[in-house]
Amino acid sequence: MTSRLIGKTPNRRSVLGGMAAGAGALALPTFFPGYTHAQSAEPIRLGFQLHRTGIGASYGRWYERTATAALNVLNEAGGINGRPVEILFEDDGTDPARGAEVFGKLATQSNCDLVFGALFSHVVIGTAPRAAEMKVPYLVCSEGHHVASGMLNRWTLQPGITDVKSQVQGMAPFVTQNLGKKVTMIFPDFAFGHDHRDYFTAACAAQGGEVIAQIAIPPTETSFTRYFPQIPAETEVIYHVMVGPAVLTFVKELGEFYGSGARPQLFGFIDSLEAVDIASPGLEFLEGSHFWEAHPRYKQADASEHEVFYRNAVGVDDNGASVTDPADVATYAHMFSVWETLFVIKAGMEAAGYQGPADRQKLVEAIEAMTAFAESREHPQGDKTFNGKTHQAFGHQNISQVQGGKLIRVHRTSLEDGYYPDEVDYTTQSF
Amino acid sequence: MSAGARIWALHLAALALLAAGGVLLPAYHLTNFAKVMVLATYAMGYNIAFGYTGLLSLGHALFFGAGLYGAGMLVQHAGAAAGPAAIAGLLAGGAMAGVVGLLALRTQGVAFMIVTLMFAQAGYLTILYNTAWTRGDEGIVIAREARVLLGFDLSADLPRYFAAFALFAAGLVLKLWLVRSPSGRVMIALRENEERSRMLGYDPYARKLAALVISGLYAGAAGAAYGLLFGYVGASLASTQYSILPLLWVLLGGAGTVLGPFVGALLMFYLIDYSSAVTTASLLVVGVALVLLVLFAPKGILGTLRERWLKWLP
Amino acid sequence: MSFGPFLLLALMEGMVTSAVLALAAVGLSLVFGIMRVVNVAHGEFFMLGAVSAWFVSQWVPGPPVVGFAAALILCPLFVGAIAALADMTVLKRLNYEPEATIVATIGLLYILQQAALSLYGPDARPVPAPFNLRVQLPWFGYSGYKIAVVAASAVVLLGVWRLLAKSRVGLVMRATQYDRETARAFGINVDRVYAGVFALGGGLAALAAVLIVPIQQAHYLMGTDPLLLSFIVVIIGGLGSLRGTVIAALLIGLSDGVISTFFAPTLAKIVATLAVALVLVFRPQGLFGRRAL
Amino acid sequence: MAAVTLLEARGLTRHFGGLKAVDGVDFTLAEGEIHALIGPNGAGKTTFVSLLCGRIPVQSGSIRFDGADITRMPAHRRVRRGIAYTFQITQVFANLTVFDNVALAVQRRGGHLAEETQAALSRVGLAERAGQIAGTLSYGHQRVLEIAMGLALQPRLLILDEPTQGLANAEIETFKDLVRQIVPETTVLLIEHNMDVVMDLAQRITVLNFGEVLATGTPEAIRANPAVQAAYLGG
Repeated sequence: MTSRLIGKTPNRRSVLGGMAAGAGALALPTFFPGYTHAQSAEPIRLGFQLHRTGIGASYGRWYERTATAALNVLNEAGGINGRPVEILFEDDGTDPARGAEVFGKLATQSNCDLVFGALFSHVVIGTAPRAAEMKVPYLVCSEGHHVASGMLNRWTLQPGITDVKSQVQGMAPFVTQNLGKKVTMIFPDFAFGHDHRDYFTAACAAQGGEVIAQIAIPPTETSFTRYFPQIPAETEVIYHVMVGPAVLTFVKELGEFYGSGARPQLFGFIDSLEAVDIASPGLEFLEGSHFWEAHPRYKQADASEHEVFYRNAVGVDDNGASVTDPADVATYAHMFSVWETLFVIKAGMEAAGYQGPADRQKLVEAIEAMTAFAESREHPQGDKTFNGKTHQAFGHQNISQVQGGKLIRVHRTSLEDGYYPDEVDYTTQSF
Repeated sequence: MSAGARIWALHLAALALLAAGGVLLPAYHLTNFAKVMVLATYAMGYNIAFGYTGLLSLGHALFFGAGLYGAGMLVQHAGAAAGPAAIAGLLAGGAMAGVVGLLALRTQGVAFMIVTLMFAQAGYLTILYNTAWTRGDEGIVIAREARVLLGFDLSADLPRYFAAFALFAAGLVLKLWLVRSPSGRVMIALRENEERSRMLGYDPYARKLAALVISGLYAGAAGAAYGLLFGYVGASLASTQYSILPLLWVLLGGAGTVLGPFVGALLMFYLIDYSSAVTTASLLVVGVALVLLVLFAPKGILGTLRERWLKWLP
Repeated sequence: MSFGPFLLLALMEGMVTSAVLALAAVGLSLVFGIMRVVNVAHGEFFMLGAVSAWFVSQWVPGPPVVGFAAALILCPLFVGAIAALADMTVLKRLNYEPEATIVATIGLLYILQQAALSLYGPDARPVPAPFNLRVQLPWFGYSGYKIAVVAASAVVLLGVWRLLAKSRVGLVMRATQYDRETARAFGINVDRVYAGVFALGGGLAALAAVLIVPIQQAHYLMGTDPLLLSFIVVIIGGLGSLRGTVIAALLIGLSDGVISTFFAPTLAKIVATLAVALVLVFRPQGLFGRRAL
Repeated sequence: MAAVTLLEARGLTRHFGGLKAVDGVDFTLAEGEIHALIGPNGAGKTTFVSLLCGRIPVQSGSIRFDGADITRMPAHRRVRRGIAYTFQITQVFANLTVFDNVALAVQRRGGHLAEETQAALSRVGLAERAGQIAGTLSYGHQRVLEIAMGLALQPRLLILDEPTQGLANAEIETFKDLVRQIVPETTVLLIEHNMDVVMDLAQRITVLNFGEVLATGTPEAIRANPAVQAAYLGG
């Protein structure tokens, strides 16, 4: 579906007529030097590869809301280079083949200047070749290591979210120092899980811990209890990272298995419970356990003003649910990447003096030249460094504990915790 | 005009139109048509097994995947060039079909459906499992440098279109020749009445195996072409969905018609592509369209045309 | 954990898987056996059952057990009605032509998935179990509700068996299965029987889903896996054989439970998948089917 | 009779569960003869010829055809050796043209497709209907088409399973002429209920009853055989 989202952006006619922009917008001419020039008032069109259907639909819905909110903020503050911005959403069915087709559709049929927004790794990897063929920038929000690993290309960048290798590596010090040294990992038996297995096992060893068992759960599994006896008795920490619609079952069954008796510490990636209420029946036993969160779902006591602004703008309440429906829980730990990516696009386009598709290469170079993003309204998750060679951003990670049915942050990693040697230098590659 | 001449004229005209499309189509549709032609080649292979020989397989994704990964792995891990990789993919599809056929063809009907489904599922799980080689569900990107055939850059719009066209045209001509040949008549006879065919002295097992291997060669070639032309090799392309899709395309276009698979694949592609312009509930559009089509053209588009008007259509 | 309890747990889990499989498959087996319709949308009826159970659990006030009881009655009726409607408006008009029904039910699958996505949303949502009982064994704890699911499954299957074998309705169905034209000649309204069988198949899928949803959550894509597994169970068991379906479900569920507990699970799944294929290769009529397919 | 044996079965047996469909049958077929197989319903006639042509596997006993042991040979290879079979229940390719039906038989043995197909059709009087879809033929024409397919194989032995069932009298006469024309190049084994046809055509008759051979002999000998009379009249 191409739903054209103009948000509260003025359309061209209203601007030419010297009118104030649409409802709620500011008096535009004051803020937009050169906006009266019809040519440059042509909107910048951004394509958004949206997981509206398919397995990623839970994420997709919130990615769309976040993008919409960010767009409103962006346009109210004057758009990009004084031009209003549009986002065109197109459903990719969370499918890599359709993803590549949607990319082409957005770039050619809808004349988008660039495409962003994809989360699922297989969609990103399936689409990236198309981006390079068409020479259209592709900014992904997927936290996969595929960008920084050098697998993709010069046109594909991930400036909005830390990659999984860095995230996992950043967890190891806290886990080994605070939860225990003998770790059992439970992960899905395909690439996403294998990344966790490989990166964490290495990082854990580097911190003096040891992964004593690796329990791989087959894809398509909907019941997990039978795997729990494989958890060695001497396990101090269970590291779990499950994805897909069956994750709630996983957590509940783990609870049933251990009951209220003694159990190892639990450390999990919130991916398991994105869009799921921590207070759901059966999840009580998570009390006291720890989760990785890129961005804390529950509003923390020390939340920054930027974080509060972002939360309000997207329409998320203090518990991480929609302000209109408390049962509608956000994919809060990931969706900030859409917001931040949009503002990286703005900064990049303005730095490159972006006029139109002819400047696409300049835009990529401008983003590659970036080195850091300060914590701000544009970057509410926190400050980040950006590695132009690997096209990858590195941010702080959070570890939260379930306390009284809420996730409370107990640790924030340093940026250095997540650094690793470069695996690629995209800037040496041709366009 | 004799029946044969009329048939060849129609199909060559269709090919000529597609060739002209390479020059006339705008960039976006050029890539779409290239993809549709590759997928239609896969579906034509499926049609040889299903539409002509009566083998309702639910495991063709295995053969498509064999071509895709056969070519992709060779490029990725052995640094092979596009030409040898394409040939490897073709052969991998045929070989896989041969192995599966040797076993699965001991069964018929629903059991055959399930056996092929299970083999394909095992293949899919194997791809997911061997992350070190395949990157599992994520899949791998085939480097652009490797996507060059006879000096043509397959990642560029026009060479890609004509590479897909060449594959499709070869597949179409071969198929048209095959189904109108005596061997094709035997395949149809097997579909219609296996016991009667046996009592005319044909070995059903061997004939069906041959049809399945040919079908697998088509699937393998299409899989290899998919990887090389579009640069992505992923497990979702070997999932059950990709076994059901060619069945759907063939049924939509008309089972047992030479052009049907192309018509079906094209229709389905643009149905999905345009439904998003109408509503966010795009699956609904697709679902309703399928139901309406089958209600009003239960033999598929070309199948219904043939039944009503064009009795000579092969 | 020592071997004995480990095996016990594997067997208990296998029993639950078997119960779920048998329930999901029995409706398919009926439709498949009597109407010879390959209903690709069967999994979506299952999904609709689970999703509608969530709605019922939201609407019905009081303790979860009340909502659950209401769902047990309302959801199968609702889904059965949808199935009957689909049969009368589409499948009947296709004259149950095998190929046309495959396309039509694929279309139905898309329609139902989109309806669930639009009305219910993309999230997996839990439905509270009617009771929360954790059975503590000396070695590990286990969900009391799961044990109840096994029992309920047995009751439902027994009911279906009685319906088919002992009642007049069952006799009419079997007559129709045996020979549609002869049944018509004997004054049986075949159209009504077919609509009824299709509704019954859909209703049983929904009933299975209501029982299962407290341990699995409702999700709009949850129908795909049960569809494939159900097909396998039905074919392995032998077409139209209720006994075969149940035994095949037990066989597959228990072996899956045990194999994936003791061996590298994904590898085990691959091997088990191939094994199922080979069983059919060498016994294509299924384990309990009498006639060749 | 200058009997060169074309086919010889020894102790041929096939049981279905408790039913002894064919039970230790010895049987010889002389080259060039028209041989009828008769017997009450359920006597095992169709099962017996199915064993001969390989549609049903033999349990015990042996079959020699043209000097070679074909007991374990699959059906399609027996056809290639020259055993053709026409089905009791008409089995033409209903969705193919009449021409294609016969062409399938001609092309298998590598004959000249168009000419020989037309020739076979002319022989049974279907030449004008070559382009018609076989399923739209009348029942009688479909039976004749089935025989044409058998003929087009140019078999050494043609097995006809109740060929005149459902045919009108005039059609039966044509059929009888046809059979007379093809011997002695082709040997004919005929299962038939119509005694007029049997007595008119057959040079020898074998009577099966309860899976066993009751009698074998010339039509006159069979007519006079008291055991046969008892089986038919008393049974």
